[in-house]
Amino acid sequence: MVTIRLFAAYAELVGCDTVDIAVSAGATIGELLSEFRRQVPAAAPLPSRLLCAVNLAHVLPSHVLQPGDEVAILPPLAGG
Amino acid sequence: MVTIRLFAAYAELVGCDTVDIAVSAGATIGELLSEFRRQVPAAAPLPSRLLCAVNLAHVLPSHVLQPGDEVAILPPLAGG
Amino acid sequence: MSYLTDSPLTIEPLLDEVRSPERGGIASFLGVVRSELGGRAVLRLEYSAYREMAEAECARVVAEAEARWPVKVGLRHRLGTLEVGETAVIVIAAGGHRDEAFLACRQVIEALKRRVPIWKREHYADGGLDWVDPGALAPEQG
Amino acid sequence: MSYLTDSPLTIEPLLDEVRSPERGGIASFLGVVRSELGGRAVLRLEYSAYREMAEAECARVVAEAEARWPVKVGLRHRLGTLEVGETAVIVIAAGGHRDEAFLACRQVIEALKRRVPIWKREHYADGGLDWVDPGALAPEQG
Repeated sequence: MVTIRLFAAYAELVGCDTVDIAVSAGATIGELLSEFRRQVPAAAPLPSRLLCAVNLAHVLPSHVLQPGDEVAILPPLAGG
Repeated sequence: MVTIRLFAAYAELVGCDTVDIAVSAGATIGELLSEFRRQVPAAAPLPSRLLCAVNLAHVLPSHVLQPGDEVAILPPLAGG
Repeated sequence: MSYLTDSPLTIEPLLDEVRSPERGGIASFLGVVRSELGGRAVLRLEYSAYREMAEAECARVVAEAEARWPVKVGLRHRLGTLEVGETAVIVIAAGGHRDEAFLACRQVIEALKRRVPIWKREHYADGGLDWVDPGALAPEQG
Repeated sequence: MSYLTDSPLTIEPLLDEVRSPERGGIASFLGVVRSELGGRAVLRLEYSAYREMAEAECARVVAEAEARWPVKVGLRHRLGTLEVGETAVIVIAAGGHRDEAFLACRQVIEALKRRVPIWKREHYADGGLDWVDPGALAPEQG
């Protein structure tokens, strides 16, 4: 089970700040996102490419998850 | 007769803030500088290329002087 | 030390953090809430962040600039509600000479906008409210 | 309004002169008296100018930058005796976006150094005293 944190526009769209997703051990971020879209119907309006972070750093979809990772999906950044 | 203003290192070298130089009407800045070097022995240590201004603006040696012009010889600029 | 703050930003305290007798050139950038975006009149902005990651990413951005150029970098981003004209971000790069100060300052603000997880919602004069997506704007906007 | 001053420089008053709700990007540069030049320890600097021409040339430099980019430029140069660490010059360019702000700010400080008749004499820790000739230094100095 992985907990995904959501922020800003995406938290509003999905309607919550965190969602728990069941994935098998050794899954990649790309696989987690597929599961997320399947298990959470409210995620449908999200764009096809999603920016993700693991343990407070940007990662690619090929990133392999480890137990205890902090995962986040980030809406388009707009700082500054 | 043209009055030349001197500043900073050049005023120190020459030993004065202004020098009066006799030049014919219609002389250029280049001709004025030649006269300046001839009439003022203390100007000998000045470099061969001198930055000049007329009426508060940079000019080239080919600039033709008009009666009443304010002429200045500027040491290497070092603002900032 | 925190790169994020909920209080109004002023440049002098951050300048004092990076000044030193060896650093003769100090370049800085202030990002200020503009009164219009994409032709719509803006009243105020609400900035929010993934705070833990934003702090970590700001630290990486600063460390990268300080490793690449001989500069000391100061960086602060404000969160919360900002009125038009208020300062949202300040970047300062202090170096021995102006070349490295300008280059590092520019690099840090570009990296912040590209990498640090901060978001803003604009409140428009016409009553609308939108999350800002810089990628959806004209290239030179933002 | 004068571009030259005999008083200590601070950035906030000059920022206030150029800020406006349409100007979301503000780039600035501060030139600070460094503690060494060409390997010699500096105690203080004496700045002097051909004041009337320096004012006129600063006005031209600012006008040229404001004509080339959609920015408002603030510029102040201090004259007189400055201790190490004191600010000698401040350039600020405020524009709608950061591109023009950075470009205009850089352009103005480069033009000032190249064109405005200001001179400085450095007092060294070893008791020496020299007029500074930036052209005689290594290219990236000054």
